[in-house]
Amino acid sequence: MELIVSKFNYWAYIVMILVGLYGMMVKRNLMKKVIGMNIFQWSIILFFISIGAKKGATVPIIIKGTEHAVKAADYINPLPHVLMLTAIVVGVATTGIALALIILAYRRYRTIEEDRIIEALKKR
Amino acid sequence: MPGYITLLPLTAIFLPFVGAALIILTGERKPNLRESWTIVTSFGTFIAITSLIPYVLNGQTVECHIVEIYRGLHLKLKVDAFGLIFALLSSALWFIVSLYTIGYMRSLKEHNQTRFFAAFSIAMGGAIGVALSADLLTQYMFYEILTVSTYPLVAHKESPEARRAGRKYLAYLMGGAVFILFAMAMLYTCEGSLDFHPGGMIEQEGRGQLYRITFLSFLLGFGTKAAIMPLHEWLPSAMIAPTPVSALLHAVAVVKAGVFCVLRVLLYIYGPESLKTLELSFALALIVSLTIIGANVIAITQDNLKQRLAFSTINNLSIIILGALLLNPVSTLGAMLHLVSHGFLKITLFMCAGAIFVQEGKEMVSQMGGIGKKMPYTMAAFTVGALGLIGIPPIIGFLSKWFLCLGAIEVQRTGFLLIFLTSALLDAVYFLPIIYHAFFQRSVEGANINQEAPFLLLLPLMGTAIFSIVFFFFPNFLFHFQELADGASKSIFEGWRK
Amino acid sequence: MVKDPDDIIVRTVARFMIPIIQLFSLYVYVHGHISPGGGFQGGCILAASFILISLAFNIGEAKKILSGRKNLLFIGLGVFIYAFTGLVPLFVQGNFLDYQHLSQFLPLDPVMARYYGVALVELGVQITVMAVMISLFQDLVTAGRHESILKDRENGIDR
Amino acid sequence: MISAANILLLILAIITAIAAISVKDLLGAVALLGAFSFFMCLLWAEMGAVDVAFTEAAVGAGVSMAFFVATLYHIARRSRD
Amino acid sequence: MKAHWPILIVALPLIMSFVTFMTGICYRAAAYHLTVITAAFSTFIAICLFIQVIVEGMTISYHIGGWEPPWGIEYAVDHLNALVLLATSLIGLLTIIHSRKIVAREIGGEKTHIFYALVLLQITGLLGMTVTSDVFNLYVLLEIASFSAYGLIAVGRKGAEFAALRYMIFGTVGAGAYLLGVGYLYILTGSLNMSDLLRLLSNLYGSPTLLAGLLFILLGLAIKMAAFPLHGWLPDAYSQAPASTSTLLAPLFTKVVAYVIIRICFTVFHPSFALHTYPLIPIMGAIVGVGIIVMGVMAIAQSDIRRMLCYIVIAEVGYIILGLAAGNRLGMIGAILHIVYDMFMMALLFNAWATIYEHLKSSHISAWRGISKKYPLEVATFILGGLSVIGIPPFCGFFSKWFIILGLVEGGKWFLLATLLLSTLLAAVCFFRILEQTSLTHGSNTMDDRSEKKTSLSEGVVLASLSAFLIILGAVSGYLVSFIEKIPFLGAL
Amino acid sequence: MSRILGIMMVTFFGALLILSTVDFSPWSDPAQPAAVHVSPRYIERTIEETGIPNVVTSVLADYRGYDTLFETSVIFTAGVVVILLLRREKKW
Repeated sequence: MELIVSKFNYWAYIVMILVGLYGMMVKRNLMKKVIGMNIFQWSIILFFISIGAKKGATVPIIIKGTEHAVKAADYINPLPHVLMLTAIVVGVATTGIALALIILAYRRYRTIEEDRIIEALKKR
Repeated sequence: MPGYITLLPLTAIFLPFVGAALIILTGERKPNLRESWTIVTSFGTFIAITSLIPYVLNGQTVECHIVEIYRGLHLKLKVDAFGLIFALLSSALWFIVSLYTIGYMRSLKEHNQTRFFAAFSIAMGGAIGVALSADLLTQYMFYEILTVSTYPLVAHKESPEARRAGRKYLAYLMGGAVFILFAMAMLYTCEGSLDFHPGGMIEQEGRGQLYRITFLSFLLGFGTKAAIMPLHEWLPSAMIAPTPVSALLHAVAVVKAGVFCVLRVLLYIYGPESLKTLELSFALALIVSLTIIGANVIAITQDNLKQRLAFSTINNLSIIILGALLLNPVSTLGAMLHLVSHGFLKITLFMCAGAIFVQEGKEMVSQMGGIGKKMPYTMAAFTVGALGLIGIPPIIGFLSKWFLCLGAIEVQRTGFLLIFLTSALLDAVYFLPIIYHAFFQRSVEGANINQEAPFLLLLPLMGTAIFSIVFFFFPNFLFHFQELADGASKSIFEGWRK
Repeated sequence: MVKDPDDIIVRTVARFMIPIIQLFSLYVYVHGHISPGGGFQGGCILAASFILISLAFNIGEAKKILSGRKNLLFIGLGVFIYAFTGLVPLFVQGNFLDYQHLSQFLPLDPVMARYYGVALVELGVQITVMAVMISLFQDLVTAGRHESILKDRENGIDR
Repeated sequence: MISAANILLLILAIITAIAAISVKDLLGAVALLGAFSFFMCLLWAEMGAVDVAFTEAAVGAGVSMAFFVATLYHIARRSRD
Repeated sequence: MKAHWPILIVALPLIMSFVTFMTGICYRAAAYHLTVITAAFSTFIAICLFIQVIVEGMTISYHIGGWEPPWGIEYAVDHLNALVLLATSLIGLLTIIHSRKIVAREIGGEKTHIFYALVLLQITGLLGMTVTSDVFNLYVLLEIASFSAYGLIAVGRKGAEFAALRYMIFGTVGAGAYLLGVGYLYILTGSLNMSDLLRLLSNLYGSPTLLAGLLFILLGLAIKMAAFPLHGWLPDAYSQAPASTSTLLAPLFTKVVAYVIIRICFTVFHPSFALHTYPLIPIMGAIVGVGIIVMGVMAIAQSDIRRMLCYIVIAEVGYIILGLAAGNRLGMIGAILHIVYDMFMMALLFNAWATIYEHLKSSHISAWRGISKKYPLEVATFILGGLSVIGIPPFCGFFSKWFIILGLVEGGKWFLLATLLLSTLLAAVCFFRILEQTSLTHGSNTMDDRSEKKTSLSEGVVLASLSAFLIILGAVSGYLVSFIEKIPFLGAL
Repeated sequence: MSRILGIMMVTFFGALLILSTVDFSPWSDPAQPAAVHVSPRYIERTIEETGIPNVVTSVLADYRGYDTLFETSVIFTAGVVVILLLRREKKW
């Protein structure tokens, strides 16, 4: 019980990652796959942000007037945030390309169900 | 020893490859030029190799490092007596065969001659490379070149049957190559080197089982090419190829390279002493003896002349290996000499078979009644070759078999002596009827006109026949085969590492 | 969204909102140094204003403000500004992206050179993000057929 | 220790995530994804990652949703699973 | 400029890709020339770096932005990646030159500049992955390379967009797994720099988190490099892609990711961690060992030659893992050698394939019957590449395989050795079948003289030089091995 | 087939994730390694080294500006890929 509560954050993101992964790997609708992909990526981002969290610290913007006595312990670790900004951008880019591919696939097969597309491909 | 000498083995190996490149570049447009490349390069190779004889006879070895791959792993060439014997044999026969090939291919107007000549050249380069390499890695390299370049030759006819024969050939030899690779890796891991050393290079104390496995795997590898009995299946199938290819396969390069490699492994990697202590020599000798008898028995049943010759080859290869396995200097000398004598005699027989095919279109022994009257010179040469292989003087075949038998007596292995003698007897059983048919039976067509083969075909086969008689009287004529073989076997049995 | 939303309220609100959104994006970019925000967010918001134009009016309207070719140029230009800013210090013995060496070109001390160097690259990010987001949206919403859809509209075909 | 608000947000996020991949109507799924992204955004803001939260608000709720909806315009809206 | 080579080799293709894109808006014809010049310059820099590494004999480190390593991003060129850089950029250059006509036909005049911009981004990504020494930067570069790969693949034949989408979903899982692994490493150490991580991780080797981190990284990279059970995306993606794309991607991408595995497993972690403490690499080797057999059989079963080559690519990448799994110096040398050699072999095979495909417009094996008379050079080079893959000695493929075999024998990994030898035979079946079809069978006359297109000079030169490389690389493998032996972590084995 | 593979992969992933979480340092611990090794310098010296109070911006665009260059390139790539795939226009 103690294990579950003290790391609730981590358990929660594990569930989210698995939900996303399930959507990507098992769902047959391509759109669902892309939605799962987004959930997957955002859960990883959540994980990274959780790394950065620091008890008793504030947002990593230096408060005016304290420039000469900045203590690292007062501010949240900014590095994961930076990394995750990049990851978000990668996520958007992935989404954009994936959606374009879905439009193309739909144009060709008139469906976005994976198994139907595979059938259509086999028939050729 | 002047410095340029070290370049000679390199030249000898690279000339055929250069020749192949020139042949491909010349192509089908200028057949005369293309064929003169073959002759020029084969002659050049021959000269390069013969000019090495004096140095080797003096007891020197000519070494040439190409590149070091890793500690103890080199690509390097070395000319020792045994290697030189094989190199001399194959380069000399290549020159002769190339004349014959040109005649044969032109008479039959074969297709794709450029590919044929180029692959032939590359195969010869591979064979000479096998002869002159100084360690297993280099030898393996040329061995594989030989294998791959022979494949298009075997399947040259491009008929489904030829392709099947080619596939079989490749399947056997590539499968074998994998075993060689494995055995080489084992050997290198144990010894840290792959160099040949007369009298063996391994130290097998405490690793007996390991070396037995390695030996088995070497045998499975090189044994395929040497056509030891359960692995011989590809050789009769490959008879579908044009006759010059058969000559190449049997007498000059391919199976000879297999036997050569087996002998290298037996005498230069393992060495007589290790073979004895590991109890390998006797086991292998039994397999080989079975091959000798089995191949002969099968040969008797074959009606196709080329098939019969193929099984005769399997028999003779095993005789060579058995000679080396008796592990004494005399029989080893005999084995090396038999390498030469079988080369000259078998090539004569094949060229005769090819000439008959070109002239009469006949392949079956039963159809050849009275052919001796139509083609007297060809059949005379054939007689020389057949008698030589049986072991009747005054032909070189007698000489080599004599030494083999002497060796068997010396080590008091009467069983193996009997094997040699039986095999000679069986040889007679399947060769003599051919000769009898040819000369003393009525021709089916009944025409007694002299219809001799074209000059370009006749010259080489007469040449080899004459040579094999000359070698009986002067075994050291021109090539010093006997001296070289003597030196090689002495170095093996005196040159223990310890 | 490609259909003409004949809704006067949407259009009026959009007309009113768009300049505010654009101003806000500029604010986000400029204030990125001292508060949350920066080139990426600014670029997204700027793109959102164009998306809003496309939604409220149509793509043609958005293209009147920022033509397709210009947008393409901006896609490359933004990253090029970034990368080129990084390349400049190489000419004065600095390392790649070492903005403090910009002080040799600009009347600034090294720390301030870093400050403005960051501003410069953020500008590059903003331009590219804006242009890419606009182009992505337009391509997705028309499935790549900008022109034919606009032509259809002129001919009164409702797709 | 984690605050109650945090736990609530996490649970909501999980629920919306599961809903987003199981709803058969794709537009609904996309809307739920938007909600998920919004909860994420709140979570990050709560953890002090204001920049990331801001970006997520601009991207997840804004541009990304616009892309999804724009795509849905061209394809079948129902999903079989 | 000499000091800036490590960054220029990556930054230059990057910037030039933007420039190519922008000039292409007005003037499309320049795209090809800009790309070739850039690739040539990258190759030049790679040669210079290679020489510099030989001369100085130590790691060349470059601090981007002037920030010292654990804080800023570091680029480092050592003996390991100088070699991979050289091979990657050289093959990139040759392939771009080779595929000029093919691109013009497949992509069409309007979008060639975009295609070339993506090609440059691909090269940027691959070179960057090779040279970077920061685990997160590696992630971003991996994504750059992957994204451009998705785009390059999706413009291909019918079915390409679906293949690309599947590739993308697999790839995203892979990249996500890699990112998670990096997150674990970051949690444990707080650092992202590779050499810093090596130092910090050394007293954490018992932690399950660390194990999971490495597992995630390996999982992610295994997906990206199409290691056996996770290879599902590759055959579709590469065989549906345009010919010009598969010639670029197939030789490079998987091999560079294999290099990344070596870099992570043996320079971020102590070499013994993934080999002995937790035998991750040996386990992976065992799985891949089964895989190369399966892939060999699959390759034989294909009737489309490009698809067959795709399975060969997977099998060949498997050899690299086998070499690593041997867990000793010889196997490692073999694996590194194989990365470089396999790039060249695959480049030759795919380029020769693309040339023939351009002429015949068909990749089906029956269409290749008896074509060697018409296209002797192309078929000959294709066969040469095949012989090298099988491991016929004078060609380079033999030497890398030989070292892997030595490593496996020394390490006593008999099962892996057996799979390797067996897969050699399977490869032999594949290529000799093609040799038989193309050269030892009479061609059907139906397709004769339909396409009278000639292979252009530049294509011929590329093919000839690639086949020359196979022999030259085989001949100099001794020197390459002594170069590879200077890699620092090999000393720890 | 691919469905089973997918479920297996999800299970594997989940097991791995749970295994790894066991010895995380407690959430938001100020003394965890991630908080004390590299990042303090960014916070403490951003003002004197770059003059930017928003540490995220200074790390994003300066300390790790190279990542951001590639981040932007990723966006560029995405835009370019979509143009390459989708856009069907005669003149741009």
